[in-house]
Formats: sequence, structure tokens, C-alpha cells
Amino acid sequence: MTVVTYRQAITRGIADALAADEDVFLFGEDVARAGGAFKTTTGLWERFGDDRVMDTPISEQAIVGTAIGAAIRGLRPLAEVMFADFAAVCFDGIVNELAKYRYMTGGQVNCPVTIHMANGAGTGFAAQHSQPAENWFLNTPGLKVVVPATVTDAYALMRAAVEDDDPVLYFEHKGLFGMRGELPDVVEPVQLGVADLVREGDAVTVVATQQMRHRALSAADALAQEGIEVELIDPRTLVPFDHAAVRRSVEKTNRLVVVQEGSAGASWGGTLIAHVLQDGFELLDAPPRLISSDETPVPYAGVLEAAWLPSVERIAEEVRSIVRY
Amino acid sequence: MTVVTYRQAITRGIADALAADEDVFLFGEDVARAGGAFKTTTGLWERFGDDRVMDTPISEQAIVGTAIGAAIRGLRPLAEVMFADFAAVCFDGIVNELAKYRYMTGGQVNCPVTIHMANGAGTGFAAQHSQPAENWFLNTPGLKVVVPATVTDAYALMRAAVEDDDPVLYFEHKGLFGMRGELPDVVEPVQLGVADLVREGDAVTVVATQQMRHRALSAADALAQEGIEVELIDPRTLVPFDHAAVRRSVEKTNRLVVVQEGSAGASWGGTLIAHVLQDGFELLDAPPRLISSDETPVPYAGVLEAAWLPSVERIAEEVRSIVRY
Amino acid sequence: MTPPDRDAQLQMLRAMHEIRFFEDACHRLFATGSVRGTTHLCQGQEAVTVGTLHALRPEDQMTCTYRGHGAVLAKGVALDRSFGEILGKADGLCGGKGGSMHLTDVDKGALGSFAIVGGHLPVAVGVAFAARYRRTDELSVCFFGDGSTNIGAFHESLNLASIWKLPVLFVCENNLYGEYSPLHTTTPIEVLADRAAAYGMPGIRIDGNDVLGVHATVTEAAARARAGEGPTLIEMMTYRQKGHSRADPAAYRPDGELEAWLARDPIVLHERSLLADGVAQEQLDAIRAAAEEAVEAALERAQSWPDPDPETRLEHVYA
Amino acid sequence: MTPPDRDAQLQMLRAMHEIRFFEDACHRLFATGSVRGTTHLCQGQEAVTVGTLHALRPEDQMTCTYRGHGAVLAKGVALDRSFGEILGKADGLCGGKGGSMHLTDVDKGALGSFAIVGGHLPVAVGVAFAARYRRTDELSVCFFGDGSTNIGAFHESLNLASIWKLPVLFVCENNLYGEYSPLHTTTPIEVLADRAAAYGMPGIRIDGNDVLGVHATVTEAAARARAGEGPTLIEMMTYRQKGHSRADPAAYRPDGELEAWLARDPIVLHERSLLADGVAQEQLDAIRAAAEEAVEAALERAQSWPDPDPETRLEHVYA
Ligand SMILES: Cc1ncc(C[n+]2csc(CCOP(=O)(O)OP(=O)(O)O)c2C)c(N)n1
Ligand SMILES: Cc1ncc(C[n+]2csc(CCOP(=O)(O)OP(=O)(O)O)c2C)c(N)n1
Ligand SMILES: [Mg+2]
Ligand SMILES: [Mg+2]
Repeated sequence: MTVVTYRQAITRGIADALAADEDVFLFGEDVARAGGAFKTTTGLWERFGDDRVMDTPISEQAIVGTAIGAAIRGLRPLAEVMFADFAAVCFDGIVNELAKYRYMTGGQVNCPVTIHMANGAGTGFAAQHSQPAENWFLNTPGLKVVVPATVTDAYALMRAAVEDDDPVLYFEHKGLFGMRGELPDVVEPVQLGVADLVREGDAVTVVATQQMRHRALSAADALAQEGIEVELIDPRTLVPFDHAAVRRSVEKTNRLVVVQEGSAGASWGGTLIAHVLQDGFELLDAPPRLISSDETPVPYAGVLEAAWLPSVERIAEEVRSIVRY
Repeated sequence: MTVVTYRQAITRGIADALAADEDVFLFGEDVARAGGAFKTTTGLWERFGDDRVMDTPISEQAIVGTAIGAAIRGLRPLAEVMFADFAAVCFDGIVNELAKYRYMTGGQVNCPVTIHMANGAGTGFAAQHSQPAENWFLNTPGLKVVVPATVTDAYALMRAAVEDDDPVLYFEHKGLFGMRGELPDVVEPVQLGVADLVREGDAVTVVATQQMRHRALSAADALAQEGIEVELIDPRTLVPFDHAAVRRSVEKTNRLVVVQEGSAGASWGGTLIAHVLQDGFELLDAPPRLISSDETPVPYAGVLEAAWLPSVERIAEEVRSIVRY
Repeated sequence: MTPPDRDAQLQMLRAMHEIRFFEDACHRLFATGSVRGTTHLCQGQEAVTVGTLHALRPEDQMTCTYRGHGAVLAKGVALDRSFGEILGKADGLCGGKGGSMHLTDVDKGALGSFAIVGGHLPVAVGVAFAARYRRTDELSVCFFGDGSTNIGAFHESLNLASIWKLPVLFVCENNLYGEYSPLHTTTPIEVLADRAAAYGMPGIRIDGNDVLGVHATVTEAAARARAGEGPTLIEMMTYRQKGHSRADPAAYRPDGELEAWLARDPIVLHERSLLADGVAQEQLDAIRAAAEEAVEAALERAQSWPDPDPETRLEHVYA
Repeated sequence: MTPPDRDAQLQMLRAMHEIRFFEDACHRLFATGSVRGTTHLCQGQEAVTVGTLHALRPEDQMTCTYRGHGAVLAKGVALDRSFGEILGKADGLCGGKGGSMHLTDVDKGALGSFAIVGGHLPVAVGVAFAARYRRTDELSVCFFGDGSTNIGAFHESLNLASIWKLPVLFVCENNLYGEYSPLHTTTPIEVLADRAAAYGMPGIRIDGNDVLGVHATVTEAAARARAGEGPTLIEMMTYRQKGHSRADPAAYRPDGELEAWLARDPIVLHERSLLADGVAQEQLDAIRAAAEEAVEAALERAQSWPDPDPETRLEHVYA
């Protein structure tokens, strides 16, 4: 057991994946000599060498395509796409080639590609470097999507992603890089599609990921002072999604709040609410609530960006209003 | 009043937009001499000439960027991106540049760009040429999204899109190109964000767009034989969305079914259900239902693709089950 | 580097005939509504794919486009299962999920037909990367059109392949048109092979209708690639004898263009060279007839196959 | 083509000084936490933007990158409102919505700073298109880095600009690095200007630290563009004296590289040429001091401005 940062947990996850399987290689812009734009790959080039860890030109389309080609020939590429926003320049590779390759060929190939990228707002990078980009990919069957929020999950989900035989988009949240936590020496493997029950409670089910999980937990602590016990669930992976875990919880609490970074349109939070309401309409004693960001791009200035993100106070207030409904 | 096809209505919409404003120009791959891959621009090059109607190289990134640059300098570009699936190769231009330009600059520019593209499944083009791609864009504030289903809307929404001062993605549905309908000689202007009440009824509110609007209408006709009167709403534009129209209807019917082509994850249908349930929880007497396609890419073979798309029978059956709930 | 022997040359003729008959059959099938959506035929371009793939080894890996029937067949994929896929049959190559634009037979090294222009070029780079990573002798070959050299993925792929000196051959089938637009209306240079210089890569333009010339050039470029000397861009001049897709009558062609190219039909040219080389006309005719028969028999078999079970549409999304 | 007169040359010196002091101030501000996220500085590259934009007209239109402070200031944008934006102030150029990577002042023809590599190249093509469409004499100029020449949008943009012979200048600031990677590790050719040939476009490599040389080359290319002869790719060799962004110490530089380039600092070179031309040292010192004072005063003003009202975050999404 050591205390490490979320960033270091990612690095360790990648290192152990590289060590465990010679078919795994890491590549992307500045991941080798420079150790990554976010320093999530520090020391890996030194340890694994030129053959396993490679810098690329600024060519995200080539990066994603290369990963696909290598994967169908039996390798397990781990590509870095730096800021998740840049996934837009290789969107075709991800949604039209990677996600559909297995299906279009009638199952002739597997695409065990992992793409890891830095996600989310709150760090002052403005509109083109701050998007919670996971929502772009959720209408595209064929992809798996993971969104770790803790040190342990950052590690374990990286291992699971690389070992998975399907394409996995691994979103690490920029706002969490410096967060510290305990990482066991031997981390229990995590399955994709299994939620984490962060906190038990009976008053309301709150579902949140990444940065919002931590804010929701702070809100839950505050609400506990008022006697409101929140049950907090972090799905950890958006595809596959652990609907059973949310259902179990809502059966108990009869209330549902989803907290997400990013706007509401075509988002995982809206999808979840629609799903729960379709299958468990009678379960809810109060309206579902989607707490999300404004319907705007991410602004730069501190006061603007802070207001854009759901705050602990806002989460507490909205949860309170649902509980009191 | 003449009877024209949906395809011809688009062409007339573009022609009238070009005729009405010299700042409008049309460009894209094979739109000029060839009249468009879908023949939606037939005759326009002959009529408006090289200066107004231009063929481009196969370079969607350049097409979208050129539209942006021209728009901020005061023109009203109308770009064709052929199959909507190809929007993936210029996704960055659309979501990171076009959608955010005005916002990032604090309102210094407008981007009156229209991008029209052929959308949807059912015509045997397989996974990379059949996606209902509108859902890719709904988590990106800054874009407007229109999805005409009728001859008149195809015309009127094209005019409204080109005249709008914001970026508009205009999705024409491939399955409707040959559909015939009456087009008035002078078409009433349509505002973006105003739904069409297709059919009145009191038993259930059904919301559907494009191809699914027509299937839902057939299903409604069948259900009427059984005494179930469906109220059918076609929002016509997904952004802005006419939430008031849906609310009004659900207040009357107390039941909601959304029919959409494409899978459920991060879709407009799920978003709508979450929205209605949050704001009108007490209105519903039965669970909301999202009728959508399978969670797979679009398959090629006729029997497979037919099963992938919600059929009239399936729509009728699911609506019936909600009404009988 | 020895040229292909007589037997190999006759096999190339047979392969070209099979593609030609296959495409003619597709044309008919599309016209009669048995092919859904669209289909892009390659009559006239057979020497490109046959010359290239017959110069390579079975274990080499190939990617191509929606206009890929010829490439797939030249890679040795079964005629009947190819027809089956285009007809959307359960025993088609992809179980009916892919169709005309996505013929794939991984076992034969026909890794995929891609329908997004440029989409497969980076994939071909990755295939070559895997070969190098595993220190095999395999090579990756990638077919694409003239118009595709204007899309971003082309640029990124050639650049990366070159800086990493990967064993990949980029074969540009210059058939003078991208869809309906003549190349000169979209592309400010004439010789596309010249683009290779932007990537420090050799670029060669050759006659793509001369199957032996194609074979020779590819043999040389393949040797370079296998020796670790990196990729080559080979522009092969050829002509699409039919329209772009579906029922396109190709009315945009200048007068006489088609006729001039028909006179340089790759099958005719190859037959002429074989005749000059002493092969008897009867043998050529027999090869043609055998090819036709094989294609027709394959089509009949494929037509007799059942449709896929609708439930199979839910399979193969995830591993 | 006459070279800039003495006065114009002194104005260029002043402009370079202002950029240098501005960037030094940003460096301090970032270190002390007043700048959020990141900032990319351009000390050492001032001659590129100043030489280019002083050779053009005020009505010409400019797009640039996240490393765009120099380009924006050289286009005549106010120092205080630029600082204000970087500090996230209500009166910043973009009301605090854009920040360091998105300085924009449309009134001055500073059309935007773009943070996605390659994202603005097609936009620059569209700006030139509008000029031609409206038959104005305006020109579009676009700055981007060496590393950006490997991205797909570069390829598509130069190709389209060339086939349409649009009035756009593509200025590649070759500062030897893309982020932390030296160019030769990512790019298989040495002279990026050679890529112009792939688009049938003239490509020129020049010394980007010689402000008068830059001025002369741009003047010529601009004349060609305005005459309807199409775009030019100009590669300007220069050096990024600081790290890539934020607190990057640039430890990856080979020994002596920085020192060699500091000896060729564009401001030093220009002062030397002015001295040789008979300008007095005192006058040069006065210009430097005035620039420093202007920058400091602008910073003080900007720092005194209020934060934006949080409600303004909801504005400016739609027209
Ligand atoms: C990204 C993208 N844009 C446009 C298309 C539509 N399209 C299909 S084929 C084609 C022309 C391609 O021309 P070329 O590369 O010369 O190949 P050819 O068809 O001549 O074999 C176009 C534009 C596409 N499939 N993908
Ligand atoms: C599409 C995309 N990929 C990666 C990045 C991250 N990135 C920012 S700057 C940069 C290096 C650019 O190098 P160059 O073009 O030489 O410009 P310079 O920074 O040297 O001015 C990279 C890779 C980005 N912003 N956009
Ligand atoms: Mg072609
Ligand atoms: Mg650089």
C-alpha cells in the first residue's frame, strides 16, 4: 500500500500493462521522451525502450488508425490522445472505423485498442481543451467508455481497458491528476461494467462520475449533518453501464439524482434517467433530477468556469429539494 | 402548389436561398457539375454559375473550415457534406471551431453556416453510410440541428437554416428523398424551434422525426382503428427543441412515447424523456417509452437492417402497451 | 528480380477475367435490385490489383476501399462468399453485415474494404507497424483512389509511415475521377506520385493497365519495404470503365475518353503480350471461359444461400 | 517593391519590444498564478509576426494559434485588453471567455487564436475565399507551427487554397519543436517549405529572425496573392526561447542550442542593423524603454479591471 496521485496510478497502470504483455505498446504525441503532456507516462520510455513506447507526429488520425491496424494484427495498442477534445480530429477513426470494424466484418476481427485522454473542465483551459468528451461517443455501439474517479480505479480500469478485447476509451479527468489516495500493492482487478457503491444511504440515489463524484460525496457529507443519507454510486464505466446497481439503489431510496459535468443534451445522465424511468417508473417517489452544466461551451475565466460546473452547494441544494419533494 | 419530391423541395430551398441573397453560396463534393451525389443540387450550377456553386476536393475538413472563415467575413455558406456519416472526418471543425467560435470570442463573430447532409438508415448503405448522425452533435452547445420529415419542411427549414445567424446542421433523410408531397408556391416561413403537431389525439403523445414520423403516423392510423387516438408531434428541429409543445400534449395525454432511428445511448429521445420527467413528473400515468434501434451499428442485409429499424408494427405494439398500462 | 513465369502470367490473366466477370455480374445484380444501397465497380482497373497482389505473398496484408471487389478477389478470396456478401446472405464473407463496400476475409489477408475515403490508410500503417513490431516479414499494401489523396488521413498516414520506415505500399489507383469530378478540378498538381516527396518517400507513376509493369514495380518496392527501407507511393494510371457507382452513366466524360481507354483495356493488353510471347489464342480463350464459368457457378451458389437470421444482427458488436 | 523606411523599421522594433515585454509579463503572471490553465509564449519569434504583419495592410485578416500573443499584438490589438483576456477580466478582448489561447479582436483583423492544432488553417482559407467572393483586395494570413504541418487539416487547406488560387499566406513558424519533440523525430523531411510542391504552390524557407527579410518576402508573396496568383507557403526559421507552455523548462534542448539562438535574437539583430544604418543607440534605448513602459501600464490597467459577472457565461452561445 502506497499513497500515490491519480496521475501516478495511471502511470503505474500503464507500466504494469506494458510489463504484463509484450503485445502492449504505448504511443502518442510526446509520450516517450517527454513523459506525456500530463506526465502520465513519465519514465516508461526509459524503462521499456523505443520499441514499446513511441512518440508520434501531431497526427491523431494516424494514431487512431495505426492502433486499429496493429490491433487487428494481434497487438494491444495503448494510444494517448492528450486532451480528450482532440478526439474530435480523429472522430472518424474512432466512431466509423474502430467501433464498427468487428461488426462490419461479421466478427472477423477484434479491436483491443485503448485510447486514453485527459478529460473535463475546471482547470482554466477554455472551450477547446476542457470538454467532458465522453458524451460524444455514447451513441456509437462498439465502444466501451471508462471514467475513473479514484486512484485505485485509475489503475484498475487502465489494466482492465488494456486487457479488454474491445475498443476502450479511457478518460482521465484533468482535475483529479494531483489527487492523492492509497494504492494497494496488488490491486484487485475491476471488471468493466461494475459500479462502485461509494456511500450507502436511504434517502436518495445520487449517481456521479469523476470530478462530480467527489463533489457529490462532499455534498452527501454535508447533507448527512441534516439527517439526509445519500446513497452515492459511481458507475466507473459508462459503456457497459451497471444498470442493475442503480436499480437496486433506487428500489431502496425511490429517488434519483444524476450529477454530471457537461451539458444535458445527449449525455449519459439523460440516458440514465430515461432508462430508469422506463424500467422502474413506479419506483420513483419524486421527479428524477439531472444536475449538469450550462448549455454553453466551457468559459475560461475563473468565476465563469466555476459557475459553469455544478458546485457542492448546488448539488446539496438540488438533492435536498428532491428529498423534500 | 405543385407536387414535388422531398429531394426537389431541398433543391428548391437551396435555389431560392441562393436567389434571395448574394451572400449565400453552395459548395461541396460534386455539388456543381454533377448536381450532388443525391441530386439535391441539380441545375444549381447551371443557374447560378461558378461563382456561387462550387465543387471541392474530397476534403471535408477544408470544406467546414472554409465555411467558417467565409461566414465570419459576412457570407452565408451552405456546405454539403454528402452522407452525414462523413461529418466524422470534420467533427473537429463542427464541434470545436464552428460551435464555439462565437462564444470563445465573447460574441465578436456570428457563424451563419449551414451544413446539409444525408442522414439515416434503411437504404442498404451499411454501417459507414447509414447513421442517424444527429445525436453526435447534441452535447455541443452552439449548434442548431434540423431534421425535416416532409416536403414542406424540407423546403422551409432549408430557408430558415440559411437565414439563421447561427450554425445549423441540416439533416435530410435518405429514406425520404423520393417521397412526394405538395409544396405551396409560397411557403410559410418556419421558425427553428417550433414543432409540428402532426396528428391530434388524447391517448398518448408520440414524438418522432424524419422516417420515424411517417412510421409513427402509420402506426397511429392503425391504432385509431382500435380506438386509440395518438397525438403525434414532430419537433422538426432538435436544437432548439420545442419543449412547450411536448409539454402541452403530455398534459393532455399523460403518456409519452418517443420513436427514434438509432440507438438509445446519448440520443435526443433519451434527452427528451429525461427533460419531460424532470419538469412534468406528475403528468405521466404510465412509464415513458423510448422506441429506438438496436445497440449495434447498422447492418447491410435487407432482413437485418429492417429488423434494426423500429417498424410500424413494433411502434404500434409498444404504444398500445403504454396506453394499456 | 525475375519476372513472373508463363504460368504466373496466365494466372494473372485468369484473375483479371474473374474480376471482370464478377463486376459485370454485380452490375446486372444491381440493375435488377438484388444489391442493396450501392456498388462501385472496377472494370478496367484489374491490372492494378492483380499485378500488385500477385507480386506479393499470401501472408502480406491488404486493405482497400468500397471499390474493392477486385482487390479482394485478387487476394484470393472466394468468389461465392464475395457474391454472398454483396447479396446479403448468411454465408457471405461478413454474414451479410458488410455488403458490397466492406468485403473482408481476414484469413486471406483481405483485411477490410473501407467506405470512408481515407479511413483505411492509417489502418494500413498500423498493419505494417504490427509486422515490424513482431519482426515478421509481412508487408501491408493499401489501395486507394486519386481523389483520396486530398483528404487529411492520406497526409498523416504517409508521413507516419515514412518517419517510422514501415513496410507499407501505398497504391494510388488513379482512374482520373473522384466520383464525378475530374482530378484536375480538385487537385492542383498533375502527378500525384510527386506528393511522396512531402514525406521523404519515393513516389513512382506507372501504367496501371500493364499488369506485368505493375508486377515489376511492386516487386521492387516490396523488396525495399521488407529490407526496412520504408514505404513507397505508387501511382498507377488506369481508368474506370463504368460510372462511379450505382447507375451512374458517367455522362461527364469527354468524348472519346472511354474509347481510348477501352483500347488500352488491361485484359486486352495482357492477352496481346501473351500472344506475342507465344501463347495460343485457344489457351487464352479457355482461360476466359473457365473464369466466366467459375464466376457464374459461384453466383449461382451464392444466390441459393439463405438470408441471415434477423437475430444475428445483434451479434459481433463486442468480442 | 521598396523596403520599409526608417520610421517603419523603428515601428517594427517597437512592436517586437512590446511583444517581448508582454510575454515576459505573462511568464511572471503564470508563475504567480494569475493566468489559469496554460500559456504558450513566443519570445524569440517576434520577427515572424511583426515582419509579416507590418508588410500587410490593416484590412488584411489574420488567424493564429494558442501561441498567438505576438501575432495578435503585431496586428495592432490593444495591450491592455489582451492582458485583460489572459487575466480573465470582464474587459478582456473576449470578456474572459477565451483566455490566453483565444485572443481575438475582429475589429483589428485579429480573427482568432485557435487551440486545436491545424484547426484554423481551413478557416484562413475561408477568409480568403470571402475576400475573393466579394472582390475586395483583402488577404488572409495564417500562422502555424512546424509540428502542425503533420496534421490532416494542413494538407486539405493548402490543397484547396491552391486549386482555388485564393489570396492566403501560410506562414509556418518553424521553431524546431512541436511541444517537446524536435521536428526530426516526427517529420521525415527537413525543409517544410518543400511540402508546398505537393499543392503546386510556391514554398520558400527564410530566416524568421530577420525582420526585414521577413518583411520583404511577405511583401512579394502578398503581391502575388492580391494579383490572383494564389497562395504561398513561407517557412520562417526561428526559435522558441522559452519552454512549450506553462512551466516547461525545456530540458530536452541540446547543449548550446538556446545560446546559439539567443545570439541571433531577432530584436538584437534588428537593433544591430538599425545601428549599422546610423540610428543612435539612445534612440533604440528610448524605444525599448517606451515599449516597456507601455506594457507595464497596460498590465496595471488590466489588473485593475473587474472580473466578469458570472451570469455573462450564459451569453454569446447563439447570435
Ligand atoms: C470522407 C468521405 N468523403 C466523401 C465520400 C464519398 N465518396 C465516395 S467515393 C468518392 C470518390 C473517391 O474518389 P477516388 O479516391 O479517386 O476513388 P475512386 O472512387 O475513383 O476509386 C467520394 C467522394 C466518402 N466515402 N468519404
Ligand atoms: C489536434 C491537436 N493535437 C495536439 C495538440 C496539443 N499541442 C498543442 S501545441 C502542440 C505542438 C505544436 O507544435 P507546432 O505546430 O510546432 O507549434 P509551436 O507550439 O511550436 O508554436 C501540440 C501537439 C493540439 N492542441 N491539437
Ligand atoms: Mg478515382
Ligand atoms: Mg513548433
